[in-house]
Order: sequence, then C-alpha cells, then structure tokens
Amino acid sequence: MEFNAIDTLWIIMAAILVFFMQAGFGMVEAGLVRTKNTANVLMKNVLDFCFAVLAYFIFGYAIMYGSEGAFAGTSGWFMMGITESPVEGVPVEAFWFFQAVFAGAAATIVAGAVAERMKFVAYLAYSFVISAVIYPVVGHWVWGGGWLADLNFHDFAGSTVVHAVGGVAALMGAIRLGPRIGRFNKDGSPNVISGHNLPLVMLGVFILWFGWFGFNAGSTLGFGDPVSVSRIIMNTALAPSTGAIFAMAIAWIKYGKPDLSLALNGALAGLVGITAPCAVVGGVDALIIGAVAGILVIYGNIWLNAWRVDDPVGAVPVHAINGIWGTLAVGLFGKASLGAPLDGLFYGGGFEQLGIQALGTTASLLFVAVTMWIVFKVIDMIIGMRVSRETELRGLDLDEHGQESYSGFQIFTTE
Amino acid sequence: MEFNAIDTLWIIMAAILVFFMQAGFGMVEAGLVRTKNTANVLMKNVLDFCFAVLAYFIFGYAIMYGSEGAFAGTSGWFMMGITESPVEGVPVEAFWFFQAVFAGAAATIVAGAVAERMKFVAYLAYSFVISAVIYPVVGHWVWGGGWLADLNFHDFAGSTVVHAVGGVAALMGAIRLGPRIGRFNKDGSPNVISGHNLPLVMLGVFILWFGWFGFNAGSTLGFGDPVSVSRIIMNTALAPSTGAIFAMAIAWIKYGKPDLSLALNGALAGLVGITAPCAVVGGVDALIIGAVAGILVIYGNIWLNAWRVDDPVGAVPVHAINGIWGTLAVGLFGKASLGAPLDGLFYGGGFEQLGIQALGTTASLLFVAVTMWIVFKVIDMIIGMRVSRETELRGLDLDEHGQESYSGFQIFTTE
Amino acid sequence: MEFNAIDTLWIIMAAILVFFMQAGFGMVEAGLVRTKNTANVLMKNVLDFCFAVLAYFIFGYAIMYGSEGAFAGTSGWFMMGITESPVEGVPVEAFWFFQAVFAGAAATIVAGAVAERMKFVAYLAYSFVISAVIYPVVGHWVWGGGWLADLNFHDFAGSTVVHAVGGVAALMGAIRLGPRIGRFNKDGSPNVISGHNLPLVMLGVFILWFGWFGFNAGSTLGFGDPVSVSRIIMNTALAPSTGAIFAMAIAWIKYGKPDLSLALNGALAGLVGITAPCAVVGGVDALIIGAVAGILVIYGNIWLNAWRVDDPVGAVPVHAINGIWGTLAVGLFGKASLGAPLDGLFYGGGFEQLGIQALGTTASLLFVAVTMWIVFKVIDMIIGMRVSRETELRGLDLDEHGQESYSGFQIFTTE
Amino acid sequence: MKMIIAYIRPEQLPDVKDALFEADIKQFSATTVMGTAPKTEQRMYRGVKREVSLFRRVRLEIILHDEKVEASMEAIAKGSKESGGAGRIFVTDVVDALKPWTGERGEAAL
Amino acid sequence: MKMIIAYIRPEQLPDVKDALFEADIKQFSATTVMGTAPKTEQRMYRGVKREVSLFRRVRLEIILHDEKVEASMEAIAKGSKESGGAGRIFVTDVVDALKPWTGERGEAAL
Amino acid sequence: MKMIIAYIRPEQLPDVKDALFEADIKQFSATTVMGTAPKTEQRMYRGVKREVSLFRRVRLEIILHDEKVEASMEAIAKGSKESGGAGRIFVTDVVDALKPWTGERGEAAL
Ligand SMILES: Nc1ncnc2c1ncn2[C@@H]1O[C@H](COP(=O)(O)OP(=O)(O)O)[C@@H](O)[C@H]1O
Ligand SMILES: Nc1ncnc2c1ncn2[C@@H]1O[C@H](COP(=O)(O)OP(=O)(O)O)[C@@H](O)[C@H]1O
Ligand SMILES: Nc1ncnc2c1ncn2[C@@H]1O[C@H](COP(=O)(O)OP(=O)(O)O)[C@@H](O)[C@H]1O
Repeated sequence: MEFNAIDTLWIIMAAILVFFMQAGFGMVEAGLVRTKNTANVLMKNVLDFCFAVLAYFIFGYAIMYGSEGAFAGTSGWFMMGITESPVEGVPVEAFWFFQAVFAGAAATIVAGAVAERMKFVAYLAYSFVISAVIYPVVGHWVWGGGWLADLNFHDFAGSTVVHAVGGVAALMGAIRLGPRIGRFNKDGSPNVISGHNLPLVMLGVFILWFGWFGFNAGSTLGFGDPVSVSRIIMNTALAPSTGAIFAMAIAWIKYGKPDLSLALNGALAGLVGITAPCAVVGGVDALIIGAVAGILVIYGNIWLNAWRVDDPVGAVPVHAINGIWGTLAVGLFGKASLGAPLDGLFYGGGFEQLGIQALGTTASLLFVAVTMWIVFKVIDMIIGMRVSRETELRGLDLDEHGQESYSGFQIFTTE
Repeated sequence: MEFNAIDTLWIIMAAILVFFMQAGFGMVEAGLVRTKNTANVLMKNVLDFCFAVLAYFIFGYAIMYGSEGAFAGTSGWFMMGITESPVEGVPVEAFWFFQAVFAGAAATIVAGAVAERMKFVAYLAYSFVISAVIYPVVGHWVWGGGWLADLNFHDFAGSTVVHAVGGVAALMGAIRLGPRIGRFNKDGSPNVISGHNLPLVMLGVFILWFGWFGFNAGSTLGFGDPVSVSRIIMNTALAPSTGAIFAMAIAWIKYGKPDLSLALNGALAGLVGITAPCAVVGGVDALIIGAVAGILVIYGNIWLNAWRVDDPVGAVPVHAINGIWGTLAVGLFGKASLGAPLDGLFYGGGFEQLGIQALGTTASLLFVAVTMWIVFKVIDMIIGMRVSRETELRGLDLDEHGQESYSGFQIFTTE
Repeated sequence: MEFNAIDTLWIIMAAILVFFMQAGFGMVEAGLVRTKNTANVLMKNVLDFCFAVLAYFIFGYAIMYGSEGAFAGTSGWFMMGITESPVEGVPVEAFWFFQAVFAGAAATIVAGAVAERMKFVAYLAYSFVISAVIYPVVGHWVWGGGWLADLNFHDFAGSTVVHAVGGVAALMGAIRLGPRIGRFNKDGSPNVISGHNLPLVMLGVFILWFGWFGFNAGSTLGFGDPVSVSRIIMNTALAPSTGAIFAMAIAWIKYGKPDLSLALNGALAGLVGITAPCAVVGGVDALIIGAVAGILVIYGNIWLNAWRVDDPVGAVPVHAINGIWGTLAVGLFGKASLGAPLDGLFYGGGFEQLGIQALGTTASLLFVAVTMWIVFKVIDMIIGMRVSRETELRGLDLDEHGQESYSGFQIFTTE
Repeated sequence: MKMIIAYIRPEQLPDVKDALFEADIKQFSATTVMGTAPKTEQRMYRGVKREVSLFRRVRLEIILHDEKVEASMEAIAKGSKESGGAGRIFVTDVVDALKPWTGERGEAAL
Repeated sequence: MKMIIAYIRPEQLPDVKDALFEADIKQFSATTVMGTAPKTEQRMYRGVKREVSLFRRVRLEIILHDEKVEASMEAIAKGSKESGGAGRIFVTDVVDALKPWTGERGEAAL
Repeated sequence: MKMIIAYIRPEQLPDVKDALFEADIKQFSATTVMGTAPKTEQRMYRGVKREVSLFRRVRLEIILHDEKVEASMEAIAKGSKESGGAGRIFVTDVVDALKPWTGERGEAAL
C-alpha cells in the first residue's frame, strides 16, 4: 500500500498533542482538590490512561473500528488481523494511537468529578470498562460507520463522543457517590472546599488548550485540505477566548469578583463547545459558540449546586453540558459549504440538522447514562465505590497510598 | 488557489508551540511573585491572551496586514473580506493564528513587570489596546509592508516587533505604577521580595524555550528552505545556552553565588537576542550573541535597581534591552549570503545595516513608549492603575478575586 | 544539495519534543528531592543542558559523527568544515540539534541520582565532560559508524547509548558520593526521605513521555517509512502503560499499597525499555517489554537499597537497568521483517542477536563505568564532589545559591 | 486570666470553632503542630517502610477570664466529640494583657 | 522572667521586629497562626459564598527579664501602629530557663 | 505540672525526639517557628543583598509532671548536642489539664 507521509505525520503530531492533554487533566484536577487527596487523583489520572491504552488495544479498537455493524464492531481483538486503517494512506498503528488517546481523554474526565472520595481500585475498574466498551460503542455509532454516522450526525472532533460521554459518566459517578463530607450543609446550601493549588490549574488548562489544537485539527485525519485544518485551528483559538471572557464576566456580575477557576472553566467550556462544529463554522460563529459556552458553564455550576451534586472540578458543566451545546451548535451554525451535512438553522438550513444533532447526542448520552449507572452499581456491589468516612477525613493519599503529595511544607489541613 | 500542505502544517505547528509560550509566561510570572498575588498574575495572563485573540481578530489583523499603507493597514475588520494571506500557499486562517499568538506574546510580557500592584481591570483595558492597535502598528511597519520594511529593516522573528515592544510597554507600566511597597528603602537601596515558587519559574522558562523554536523557526512562514529552518533551530538552541551560562557566571562573580532566577533570565535573554538575527547568522555568532545577552540581562537588572524601577520578573532587561540588542546584532553579525539585507559590521558590510537597525528599533520603541505612556495615563485617569495600599498589603488575590492561590499550605506571609 | 522538507520537518519537530524532556527531568527531580535542595537540582538541570549544547557543538559532534574511525571521530570541532549530515536530505544543523538534545538527555539523568549532596561546580564539570567526550564516544560506536555499528548491534533510539550511559554514570556518581545523611541507619536498613512535591513528579513524567514520542519516532531520522514511524509511536504508548501498571501492581503486592512515585518510575522504565527495540517489535511484544520493565524497576529499587546506594529519584533502576533490558529485548523480540538485523530468540532467530546486544551493552557500559569513575575521581581531587555536612543539613539551596526555592510557605524542614 | 492550650485533630476544628462561638468565646488562635500519638503508624515511600511518630494536630490558644475556663473546656470537649473524640486541654496563668490600640490593660484588655 | 505572647498582623512584622531590636530585645520567635477577628469576611470560590472567620496572624513569643516587659509592650505597640494598629499582647510567668550548651540556668540563661 | 518550651534547630528534631522517648517522655508537640539568632545572614536574590534576621527553628511544647522537668531538659540537651548544640529551654507553670474523652482532670490528665 502507498502511505501518505504528510497525512501520517500530521495525525501523529496531533495525537502526541492529545496525549499531552492527559497531563493537563492531571494538573487541573490536582490543583482543584485538597492537598490530602492530590496524589490519589494524580494516580488515577496516570493509571486511567495506562488502562485506556491497554483496553483500547485489546478490546476498544475492535469494537469501534473492527467491522461495520450498526451497533458495534466485532473483530480485531488485540489488533490482530487489522492491517489497514479506515483512512487511506495512514498506517493503522498511527490511526490506532490517535484513537487511543481520545479514549484516554474520555476516561479521565471522570477522575475530577469523583475526586476526594472514590476508591482507587473502583476507579481502576471503571476506567477499564469505559475504555474497553462504553466509549468505543458510542465512537462506533458516530465515527466507526454505525447508525449515527448513517444518519449524517456530525460530531467532528467529539463534543459528544468524547466530552459529553466523559461528562455524563462523570455525572453518574458524582451522583452515585454523593457529595464530599462538608460540601453541603444540612439545609442544602453549598460550602466551599477550595482547590489547593491554582497555578497548577492554570498550567493544566493551557496544556489542555495546547493539546486541543491536535484534538480538533487532527480530527481531519490528514492534511489533504489545508484550509479546513487552518479554519479549525483558528476556531480553536477563538471559541475558548470568548468562553473565558464570558465566564469571567458573568461570574463578575453575579458574584462581584472575577474568579480564576471559573474563567479557566470558561476557556475549557469554549473548547468543548467548538469541538463538534470546529470544521464547519466561521470565525464569528466560533466567537458566539464560545461565549455561550462560557455562560453555560457558570449556570451549569449553579444547577449542580442546586441539585446538590458535588463536582469538585466542574467536569459536568464543562464536558457534559458544553458537549451537548457543541453538538447542537452544528445544527445552528453549520455551513454546508464548509462541509456540514446540511446548513444550520441560522444559515437557512431549517431544523433538520439540528434535529439529527439532538437525536444523536440524546441517544449517545442515554446509552452512556444507563450503562455507566449499571457499571457503577456493579462496582459498588463488588468492591465498593466510596472510601470510608475516616479515610475521607484523613485524605485518600494516606489511606490509599500510604504517602503524602507534599512533604516539608507545613500543611494546615482544615483551612 | 493551490495550498501548500507542508508549509501550512509547519506554520500551524509553530504557532501551536508559540501559543504554549503563554503557559510559560504564566509560570514564570506566577513563580516570581508572592503567594498573595499569584492568582491575580495568572488571571492576567489568561485574560490578556483571550483579549489578544479577540482584539487581533477584530482590529489587529486589519491594521497589521489589511492593506499596504506606510503607517497602518485599514481594511479587514473582523477578518471580513480577507481571503488570502500574504504568504503564498498558506491559508489566511493559519497565517492569522500565527500572528495572533505573536500579538498575545507581546501583550503578556507586561504582566510580569506590573505584577503585585496593577489593578486587574486596568490591565484588561491595557491588554486590549496593545493587541488591537499598538502592536499591530509596529508589526505593520516591519512585517506588513510598512515604511521600515521598505527600508530593509530586518527583524526576522521579532526582537523588536514583539519583545522590545512588550518590554518597553512593560517599562512604561512599571514606571507609571512605581515600585511595590517595601521594594526600595528610603535611601533608595533595593530590598528583596522573593519569588514564591522557583520550580514554576524553571518550568516556565523551558516552556518558553520550547515554544521559541516555533517562534523563530516558524517565522520562515513555510518550509521551502529546510536549511534556513534548520539553522534557525540550531541558533535557537545555542544562544540561550550561552545566555544562561554567562548570566550565571557574571552573577556568580559579582554576587558570590550563582542565582537560579538570573540564570533563567539569561536563557530568556539569549532567546530574545537571537530572535531577530536567527536566520542570518552562523552558530558561533549565535553563541556570542547569547553570551552578550546574558551579560546585558545582569546589568539591565542593576540599572533598573539604580533607577528604582521595580520589575518583579525582569521583563525589561530580558525583553526590552535584549530586544534592542538582538535587533542591532543583525547589523553586526548578519550575513547577506544567509539572507540578511546587507552584510553586518563584523562581516565587512560596514555600518549601513547597523544604522538601519538602530533607526528601526528606535522609531518603533519611541512610538510604543509615547503611545503606551498615553494609554496608561488615560487608564489611570478613568479607572486608576494601582490598587490601594491596603489591597497591596493583603494581596491582590483576596481583594481583586476573593480567593487565594494556595489552600491548605500554611503560608508565612511576611517571610 | 536537494533537501527533503518532510524528513527535515519531522526531525526538527521530534528534536523539539526531545528538548522539552529537559523540563520533564527537571520536574521529576525537583519533585523527588526536599524543598531545601530544589533550586539546586533545577539549576543543575538547566545548566547541564546549556553545557551539553555548548560541549556538543564544540567537541561532541566531531567525536560522534566527525569521521568514521572505529573508536571515535576526529574532525569537525566547532562544527567547522561540516557541511553535510549523515542523513541524506537533512541539513546538518537539524541533525546536529537532534543529536545535541540527546546528549543533553544523557547528561541530565545523573542530576537526580546525585541530588541533595553533590557540589554544583563539580556537577558542572561532570556535565561538560560527559557531553563533550564520553557520550559522543559511545554514540560513535553505535550510531556514528564505529565498531558496534559494524557488528550490527541494534540500539534504535538509545536504550544503551543514552539511557544506560546516563544511568551508569548516575550509579558511579551515587556510589562515589555515598548516601545522603540519614538515608541509611547504622544497621544498613533504609530510611525514607520523601520527595517534596508529587504533582511536579507526575507532570515531569508526562512531559518525558510526551517528549519520548519524538525521541523514539524521531530516531527514524526521516519520514520515508510512515509505517515504521507509526509502529514506533504505538509501541511508545504501549510499553510505558504496562510498565506503570506492573510497577504499581508489584509494589501493591509487596508493600500493601500502590505507590505513585513507583508507578511513575514504572512508566519511565517502560519507555526506557522500548527505546532500543521500538522499531523492530510488534504491539504485543511492546506490552511484554513494558511489563518486564515495570517489574525490573521495583526490584532494581530493592537492590539499590540492599547495596546501600542512595538514588533519590530512581535513575539507576529506570535508566541503567532498563536501558540494559531494552537493549537485550532486541535480541529476544526483534523481527528481521520489521528491520532488526536478525530475528530475536523468541522469533526463531536463536541467540546470535542476543549475544551481539549483550556484547554491545556490556562494552559500552564498561567504558562508561571506568571513564566516569575516573572523571568523578579527578573532580573529587580537584574541586571535591560532596558538599560539607553542614551544607547538606541546611540544604544546598541556601549555601550554594543563597536562596530558597519557596518563599512564603511555611516549611517544616524535618517532616 | 487564664490561657487554654488545647490539642485537637484538624478535622475537629470546624465543630470546635462552632462550639466555642456558641459558648460566647469569640477570640482564639489556631496553629498546626506535629504531635505525638499513642501508636506510631507505618507508611511507605518508594518501597521503604517508615514509622511515623508525629501527626498533624491543631493547637488552640485561648486567653480568657477565669470564669470562662470551664465553659471553654466543655465547648472544646463537645466540639471534638462530634467528630471522633480525643485531644488534650491544658490551662496556664496569664498575668497581664494589653490592647495596644486602646491602651486597656489586664482583664479589661480581653 | 516573663513570656510575652503578642498577636499582630503579618504585614506588621517587619516594623515590630525593628522596634523590638531598637528596644534592645533581640531574641524572640514568630509563628503564623489563624486567629479570629471581630468581623467575618465573605469570600467566593467557584460561585459559592463562604464566611471566613479565621485570618492569618503572626504570634510573637518573647521570653525576657521582668524589667523589660513594659519596654517590649511599648515596642510592639509602636511597631504595629505604624502599619495599621490593632493586635493583642499577653504576659505569662516563666519559672525557669536553661541554655543547654552553657548550662546556665534561670535568669542567666536568657 | 509544668510546660517546657524548647527551641531547637530543625535538623536536631529526630535526635531530640529519640532522647525524649528514651527518657520516657512520650507526649509533646512541635511547630516550626521563625526565630532570631545572634548573627544575621546575608542572602542574595536577583542581585540584591538582604540581611536575614529570622531563621527556621523548631519549638517543642511539652506538658509534664514536675518531677520530669529535669529529665526532659537533659534529654533535649543531649539530643540537640549530638547534632550541633545550641537552643533554649524555658519552663512555665500549668495549673490544670483535662482529657476530654475520659474526663480526667489535673495531674491525672497527662
Ligand atoms: N503532655 C503533652 N505535652 C504537649 N503536647 C501534648 C501532650 N499530650 C498531648 N499533646 C498533644 O496533643 C495531641 C493529641 O494527643 P492525644 O489526645 O494523646 O492523641 P490523639 O489525638 O491521637 O488521640 C498530641 O498529638 C500532641 O500534639
Ligand atoms: N483572647 C484571645 N485568645 C487567643 N488569641 C487571641 C485572643 N484575642 C486575640 N487573639 C489573637 O489575636 C489576633 C488579633 O486580634 P484582634 O486584635 O482582635 O484582631 P485584628 O488584628 O483583626 O484587629 C486574633 O486574630 C487572634 O489570633
Ligand atoms: N528569649 C527568647 N524568647 C523567645 N524565643 C527565644 C528566646 N531566645 C531564643 N529563642 C528562640 O530560640 C531559638 C534559638 O536561639 P539560640 O539558641 O540563641 O540560636 P541558635 O539556635 O542559632 O544557636 C531562636 O531562634 C528563637 O526562636
């Protein structure tokens, strides 16, 4: 077979950038938990990626791309017998790597939402299942030639497939676990549990943004259309900028002060929002999509507090809510001339694409919600989801890993 | 139009690397301020980039590349009507992104110099103006077909356009604000205000250096000449190495001990110094340019202390002084055979190019100094530049953002 | 000469990634020492890279690639007279940069093993010598047309040339220096000296892994064979995953709890292990090689403790032991069909390649062990290797640099 | 005047604080200390065991009028009981006090 | 011998230190404590309000001869006034002292 | 009951701890403090000199029966001597104590 060097090189570079997002997730999550649970959340981040790679090698790829059933692929376990990638000119190993790092991203989104109270071994079990089965099934539907692909559902880089899937799994996990001790008062009002290290959070968000250029622009799966890649790159710079600005502004108006961690959440929200439509919208559309994402992340956070769901890092507002928003945005702002299946509502295409987008994201997320609920239920029955009250008070680092994240600093635990 | 995949890919990858420099600036600046102002400086870093993207999309690009007047471009607001980039074979969206991240870099240089005392909202105003107008005007003169381009002023990757512009803006800001409380004694002698986290500074410098390979080598705006790109890459490794070594050595000799933050400043100084000449000098020249930069950064720091200008991170010695040095170095070490307009003084070309370089950098920096002085003056009148004495003592994090950067660590504020 | 743009671009991008590993080493080492020695170890990291660049420019390249003697090259000091790289189509400046960052990696491995007790100036002397002479000699043997290249010794990306060389130098350094005060009791049993900042360690490992994709896949020295590059990328994802999982599992079984820093060491061990064979083994082989590496790193750690060698960051188990393992793995798992000189033992090739691998790694490491022993001896005689007991107790930051890494945090020195 | 020095566990501080406030004791100071415990604990780091003998505790310091000593002890006991018990309370004498910005001395300065 | 325990604001430490040195009181120790204040403060984090009731303060501990008590109180009051006022000073008794490396006891050990 | 307040250098803590344990003094607390020293030290940061006058020290607080005071002083002196000497030990009175979870008071509560 003839391979295309530049397409392969681009996919590999993009995948390497996406790989690095793992460190971004790690830093964001570590920075937003307390010192006493930092090593635990980092350990979860490292291991969920390692398990994702393993699970996606053994099962995931076979389910997602192994063969073309409507529901799931069924061949190519351990990558055996797979000699070609679905993308002409790109070796399957490069394609596998690009897909594997996406699986890792979906899995790791959950770590933040369940932080500070979920058992390490339960988390390992969860992370293997999502990468081996759940993520690949949805991926197959949309990208692997499944039924949503047939319907012309358009999720370019994975607002639904990766982010909303991870975000809904995170929501299920957070609901099942319940809030951290002290997070809500008896009257239901929320308390503050401050993140311990904001510089790490900022660093993590910039690592994520950096990787996201690969995430979105690499989803072209080649460099055959330089204009499309360039447009995606531009949009991936624009949307998070308005996302951060609007999240900051709304927080400023509502709470009187601009909050760093919410502004950073806004940037991530803009990134998630632009992920599905990045290839098929123009620059001004991207600015609007990002701005809406920034607003949604603030209200998402308020809703979660009202429903007493405890999501220490804001994974649900960022990934679930904005994953849905991004998917719908294709039906609103998409342009057929740029490659969307149909023009979006705002460009005269009517409701058709919007309907397809709504159907696709609803179906995918229902599937994830139900299966993840069962998965967490089973894990809970077999090994238990939540650490003991004592462990939670002392911190998961000491009881689950027998070590502390920081040494030498004097730590004021209750501050 | 026919697009060139490899040129576009290279520009995009380089721009992504430059984007990441934003995190580098954030880490350096966060690490060199006190704990109580860390979230504030990070917030400034995040938002100045977001504003730069927005401002450069709406106004900046139009001024810099919109049309070919001697002083400024005047068309293409909101990127409307712009369908081609000035670089053949490269889509305008990719070119825009490359330019936008440069604008972000120029803007963010100021954050460090005005840290720990400048109001957040004043900083936001400043950052919009520099990215929307001031940086694009100078950029137009040199890169956008303006009068300095016509004179054969050579600033390959922006020692003047980006770094000295940012550095002089930083100097104006630092002068207008005055020093932090306690930074100078009544007799004018300087006091130490230690940075709070040196590992972040080291990380930031390496992120910057990493991004700088894209900054310099991406300024080829294509990959048509692999030798030129390669030479730039080599020089971008060599100059900062001698920069760090010489800064360390001079500090060691003068102060008795090698200082980490000054050695790191030396590496950055070498990077700024090689930015203008990177394409047109050889390896040994790069070593010399870096060494001089490393020496200059130490003396620059001494001069600032003598003039009682308080620059917490060394932005002025690094970016302003070495931006000038790098620009002049083209007139000293440049070789016509490698692409310089004329041979430099040390290679038999006489004073002509050196004169042009001196003229170009002087004109640009005068323009920046005057306009920024006015901008800061106006901001000061309308919203006020400096936080209150009380806020400064308590820290900007608490009063401006209502939160702290670190939680759980016991902080000894006055240490 | 005709240059190949895509090959050059790939080598440059890969080298930039490898460059960034320097920050990864810095973060890992900083995180695993105590607060009082953090600036010192960072300073060593920065400067050893700067010296490596300088030394490799002046001497190293000439020795490694200057001419084709069996033992060492002898021409091209200061890169003078060198106009072509050994790789067709790639400019020598790009090739030099790729090699220089490898030299930097080998040098910096030592910093962690000798941390918290080696004099800064002694370390500078060491780092110049290894980059100028010792690493280039071994590099010449294997990659520069020396006697091991002639024997068909296969070390694709440097399990031996870079990692085991650095790891053995680290071992020599750690042995000569002796353990840190308080690291072993009078009865020889080991004590804990906790690393001060695990988030930095996690970040560092992910930066290293990120860079390693460039390290391994860039060692193709071009993009002529997209399948080979893709396979290397896949293997560089697989091996560290099982490395981390198995290191964690073994630690869990042996010590009762999963240890973050050992799991991270396991990921690095997998990376080192796959470095030599990355191009010539399949995915399942990579999983096995990584798993063995993860197990070896735990036992390596135990052996060091038993022999009372104090290696604060685990440089020896990671780089020396797994460097050897990776080199031997070529003789076990290598496939001629993928480019190995001969099939490995497990694929029917018998012991021949394994024997060559064993010979090559033994010869290289003996050379390094002997020369480094002498180098350290000489340094010890002239300037002294180890800081005074008083300096060690107070911390190297204060006595060697007159500054502290953290300010404002209350530090509990003896915790 | 007396000075109460109480050692509690970090997680007890919020409840103890509330109990003190309820008992109308509104001025005190807290520090983190490393304190001994009846039993040492085994931790691991990179495969090496270590006996940890000092644990993070919170030290409260409360200067108050003699008649409030019993109330403060009860409040601390009550507050700490809710989240796990244990702790120690000590009482020492205070001979004088000064509110610098009013100039009040002795009992009046509290 | 007496022990002075003084609570000041962190930003006052440099001035108080200088004032003590001027009053020829050259030996003391400082710690960060979290202390109460007359009013709580509202802070925000991710859109959730919180009442902060403990603030960072510096606790000085000075053991000195009885005749220096007044001078030290004045010095602290003076030093802290320069940068904003407030704070508390308490005095307790010290019954003995030892300089281990000279063996001096009691008053002589200061 | 007495309270021992001892200032030592951070690196002396392990030895002092062992010496106290040997002397059968098994309950105490340690904090980091910034303390004065006879001489200031010059440090550098970015080319600017500074005189450092406060240094990191460890403050031990030990409440114990009167008859153990001498033993504890000896233990601290011995423990600190092994790693460099210096330090200070002060003794104050403790008037009462309470073990909240047993209700024991006074001497019995130690
Ligand atoms: N005699 C003492 N002197 C000084 N500090 C003490 C003394 N007894 C107890 N403490 C302090 O009180 C803390 C709590 O002690 P204790 O109640 O025995 O332990 P726990 O909280 O583990 O039940 C100790 O960690 C120590 O800091
Ligand atoms: N009765 C007391 N017992 C213990 N600590 C006290 C007492 N009164 C005051 N403090 C300490 O002194 C600090 C300063 O108190 P105060 O002068 O009332 O507050 P401010 O400095 O805000 O004016 C408090 O934060 C607290 O740490
Ligand atoms: N009179 C005092 N009041 C309060 N603290 C004191 C006093 N004298 C000494 N200290 C504390 O004891 C520490 C050790 O003092 P000293 O033995 O003089 O210094 P060194 O340990 O440097 O020899 C000081 O840093 C200080 O924290």
